[in-house]
Amino acid sequence: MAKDLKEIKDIEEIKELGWDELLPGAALFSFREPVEDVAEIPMEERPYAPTNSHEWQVGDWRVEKPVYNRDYCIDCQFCWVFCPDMSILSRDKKMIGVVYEHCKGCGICVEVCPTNPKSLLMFPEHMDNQEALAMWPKKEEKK
Amino acid sequence: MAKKYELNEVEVWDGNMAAAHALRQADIDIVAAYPITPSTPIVQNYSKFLADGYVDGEFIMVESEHSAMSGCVAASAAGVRAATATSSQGFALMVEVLYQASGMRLPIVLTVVNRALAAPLNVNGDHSDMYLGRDAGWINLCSYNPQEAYDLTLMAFRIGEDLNVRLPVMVHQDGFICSHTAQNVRPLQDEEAREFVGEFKPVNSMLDVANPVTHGVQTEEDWHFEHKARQHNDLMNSMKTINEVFAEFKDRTGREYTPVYTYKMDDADVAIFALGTTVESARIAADQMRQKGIKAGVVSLRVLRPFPFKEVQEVLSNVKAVATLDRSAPGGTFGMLFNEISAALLAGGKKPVVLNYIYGLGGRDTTINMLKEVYEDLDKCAKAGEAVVPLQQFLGLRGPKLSFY
Amino acid sequence: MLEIRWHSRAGQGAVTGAKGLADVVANTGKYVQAFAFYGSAKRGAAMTAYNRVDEQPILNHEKFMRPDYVLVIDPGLTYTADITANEKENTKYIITTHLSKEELIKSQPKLEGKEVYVVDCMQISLDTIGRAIPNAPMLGALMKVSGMFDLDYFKGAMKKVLSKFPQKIIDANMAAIERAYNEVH
Amino acid sequence: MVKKIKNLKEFSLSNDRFEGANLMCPGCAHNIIVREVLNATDDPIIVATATGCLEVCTAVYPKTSWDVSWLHIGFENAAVAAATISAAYEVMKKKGKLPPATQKMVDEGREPKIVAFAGDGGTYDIGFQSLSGAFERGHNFMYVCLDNEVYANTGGQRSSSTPIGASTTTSPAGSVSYGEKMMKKSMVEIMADHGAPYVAQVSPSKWKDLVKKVQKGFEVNGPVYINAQSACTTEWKHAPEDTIEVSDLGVDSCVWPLYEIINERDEHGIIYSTKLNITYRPKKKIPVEEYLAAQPRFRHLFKPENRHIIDLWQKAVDARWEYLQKREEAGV
Repeated sequence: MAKDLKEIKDIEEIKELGWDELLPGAALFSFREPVEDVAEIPMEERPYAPTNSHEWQVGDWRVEKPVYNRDYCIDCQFCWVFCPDMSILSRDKKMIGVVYEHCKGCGICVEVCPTNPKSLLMFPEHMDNQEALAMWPKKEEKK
Repeated sequence: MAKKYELNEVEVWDGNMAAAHALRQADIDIVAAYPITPSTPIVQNYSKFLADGYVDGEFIMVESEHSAMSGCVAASAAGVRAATATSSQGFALMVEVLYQASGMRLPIVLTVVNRALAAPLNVNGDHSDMYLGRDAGWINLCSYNPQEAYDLTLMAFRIGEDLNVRLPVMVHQDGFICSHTAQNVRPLQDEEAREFVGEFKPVNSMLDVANPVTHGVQTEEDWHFEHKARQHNDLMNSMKTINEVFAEFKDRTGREYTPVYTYKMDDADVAIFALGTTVESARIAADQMRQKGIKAGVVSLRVLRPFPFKEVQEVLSNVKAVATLDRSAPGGTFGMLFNEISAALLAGGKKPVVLNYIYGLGGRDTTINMLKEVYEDLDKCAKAGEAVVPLQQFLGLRGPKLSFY
Repeated sequence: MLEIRWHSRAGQGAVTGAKGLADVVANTGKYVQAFAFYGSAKRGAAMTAYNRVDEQPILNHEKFMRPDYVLVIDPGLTYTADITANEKENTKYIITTHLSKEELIKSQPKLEGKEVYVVDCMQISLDTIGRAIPNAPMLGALMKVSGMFDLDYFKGAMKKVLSKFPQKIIDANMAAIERAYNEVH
Repeated sequence: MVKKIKNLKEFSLSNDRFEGANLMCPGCAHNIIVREVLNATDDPIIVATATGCLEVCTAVYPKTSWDVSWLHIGFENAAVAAATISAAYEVMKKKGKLPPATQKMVDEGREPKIVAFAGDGGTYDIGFQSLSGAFERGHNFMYVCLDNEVYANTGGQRSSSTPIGASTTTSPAGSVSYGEKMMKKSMVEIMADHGAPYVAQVSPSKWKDLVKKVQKGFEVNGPVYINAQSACTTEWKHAPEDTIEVSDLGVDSCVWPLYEIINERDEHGIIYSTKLNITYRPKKKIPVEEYLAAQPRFRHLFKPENRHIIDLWQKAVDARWEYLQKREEAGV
């Protein structure tokens, strides 16, 4: 009998499905249940199906990670709009943080950050965020 | 709502007109097509039905057969009924997308008017296109005359769209010999046909915005095999549904279809195994042989895929010699029927003499006399208990006799 | 089984004629077949069309035929096409020509000793339909020669077959059928 | 229904319908473009995608990165796929057989937007026939070409979008070759000449320009072509963090001019006016050399024997910029 991929809770369980348990046609679903108006629902409230990549991780691709410093942020949203991986969490026009599960560490957010000093900087993956914040550079004087 | 098309109890339709009416009655939402001889009239007739208000939906005349089948795949994934028609080179251009259709499990109906493949270019009937697509994962139904082209096209929708099947279906008919030959056809009236085919049942429709679905995924080696296994399993098991639909159709019309077609096989010593219009011509040859005291029969596949392995074994269990007639250039081996029939027989522990005849390429006329020659060969082999003629022969060929093995 | 072979030029309506005949015959409960040989040649090329009529369902799909009737609807084909191919002892020929039967046989000696009928379908179609579409008059001539159906029945049946056409065209075809029926000899 | 997007802050209220943990390269411009396109509307969206990076990285079984219905059939048929989905939608709407949730959206004036995404290989080359056919037939859909000027998905082979002098794996620079020999194909004009009501060229770095054009495209009835510059960190060989900067260099050097072509059509589809608008004018037009220098795919052009190609580039870009300005001025 084919299993309803929407019902499977554990991603690991999907990986073990036998041929007889697959849905015909290899169709995949975005959500566990009908979502009438996706554009109205923020990601954290969506009933993602386990087959939605939102439920998976690529954070381990990173060598360096962006660290966010609220102190300097002006909520310009450049990091949000140019992030290729939907990893800048922005709600109600405010920058909240980085989704490390989905961030591949490309560094675009840092490059496009216009503040001085920048509100996002790349740090080694293994470094603790608090430690990174503690060593944040000072404002650069215009030369 | 489409107008009712007034139909006589008996119409004189060629195979193309018969298929076009079946498509019309199936109330297709999207026909995406590109015309090619000899299937062109199906597409033309259908557009005329649409122009005269006899069918709803949309006819999209695309810019190639590749796009025709792509359009059908997209429409079917969108959750609507889709169908098209093609032949030969057009079929060849579609092949890439045929695999997409079956892999995505989309119940598209494709009426194939069989024609030779170039080179040399030839617009006439042979089974090269049918053979090209036989492993594409589609259900393949074969007709021998316009009535059957009509019946099987209607049934194709029921079979492919069945929730236990959800596979695309091809309906084959011989180019010109069937497609352009007008014969008596007893159609169903529109309402009866519509009732038989039924409403399209969307599965994972892309148009349902509340349930977003991803169609046409990529699989790596960790998944591809399982999906193809699932697809094969469901295609193999579709025979159950095919038989159910055949049975229901018989109840409605009295016309009986079976996965393996037989004529006078109960006591046959020798048999011709062929596809398409030749099956009917072979009946005449068989009758004439029987007048000479040779117990001749005819066998064919109504369902080429899934291959009715057991039924083939059964029907041939008592014959002494069988000739497989392949209407497609075999390209370096025996014809497909020879290979598949021999395999079925061997697996069933039977060893009648099996001969292979390549015939009718590019529309070459297949006469009753030629078929009688085949029976003569078979009779010789049956009496000798072994092959006393070459295993592969070319039938009706000019020049020195061409044979192998 | 009754078998008919048409000799025509593409565009002269042999296929339509063969199909029209099949339609009429099918309405009487008989089984029919109508087909043609098509090449890639376009309008004007010589071609052949065929009818089979039987009391039983027609299973024979060979193109090979020993015709009971040979219908030649283009006058030139009497000389350029192999109109006597695969003939039987009693094959009947209905040939479009402006010549008398004797003149015709003289001009085409291979018709010598055969059952030949002549009718000028070309002129009849020009006079009645206004175009050189000699298929309908040939059917009228065939009815007379074969006795397959009486004229009134056949005209009635053809009206049904042509029902999708304007009245003017139906009338012209009826006139053509009737004239050929009366003129063939 | 046109979504109000006054500024970036307002735009950031969008709830993405494209998901993370897809398998695209870090810093890929494709993703940025897809986000900007999808977020330009809150109406339902249905997507068809050609074979290519975007396709192989966002729907690898058993996971999908799409929160909208999505279809991939092949490399050369994204246009016909999207076009036929559009036709299927129209048929079901006419028949009154749309799924209830979809019908509800339509009743609220929020008709689904049907979008095809394809790379330049799937657009300029192998998919061109299907694209041309779908545009000629006038289906109501938007086709977005993610133009990274190379077959990036398969290891960086040249396409007919690859610009002269680029080193690719099938037009490599070598001791006797400066790389790609042909100029880039003018896809925007070709598509405009199909009579499409709206055709535009965009860059993801100019997000507002892009979003505005996509919104315009969603509003017209008929096929819309958007040619999107898509910097490729892998094949243009720039650092992932430089994607936006490289894009800006393209725009500010006028290598990648931002403009639109509007074919105004009457109710019979007869075009009565064609207008070309340049939508972004660099304050200071920077030399092409700066754009080329930022991408190692052009590194070899800076050797003395290849400098003439840089000169040629500048000439070609200037001529084109001139041409666009003339067309704009003439209103044709």
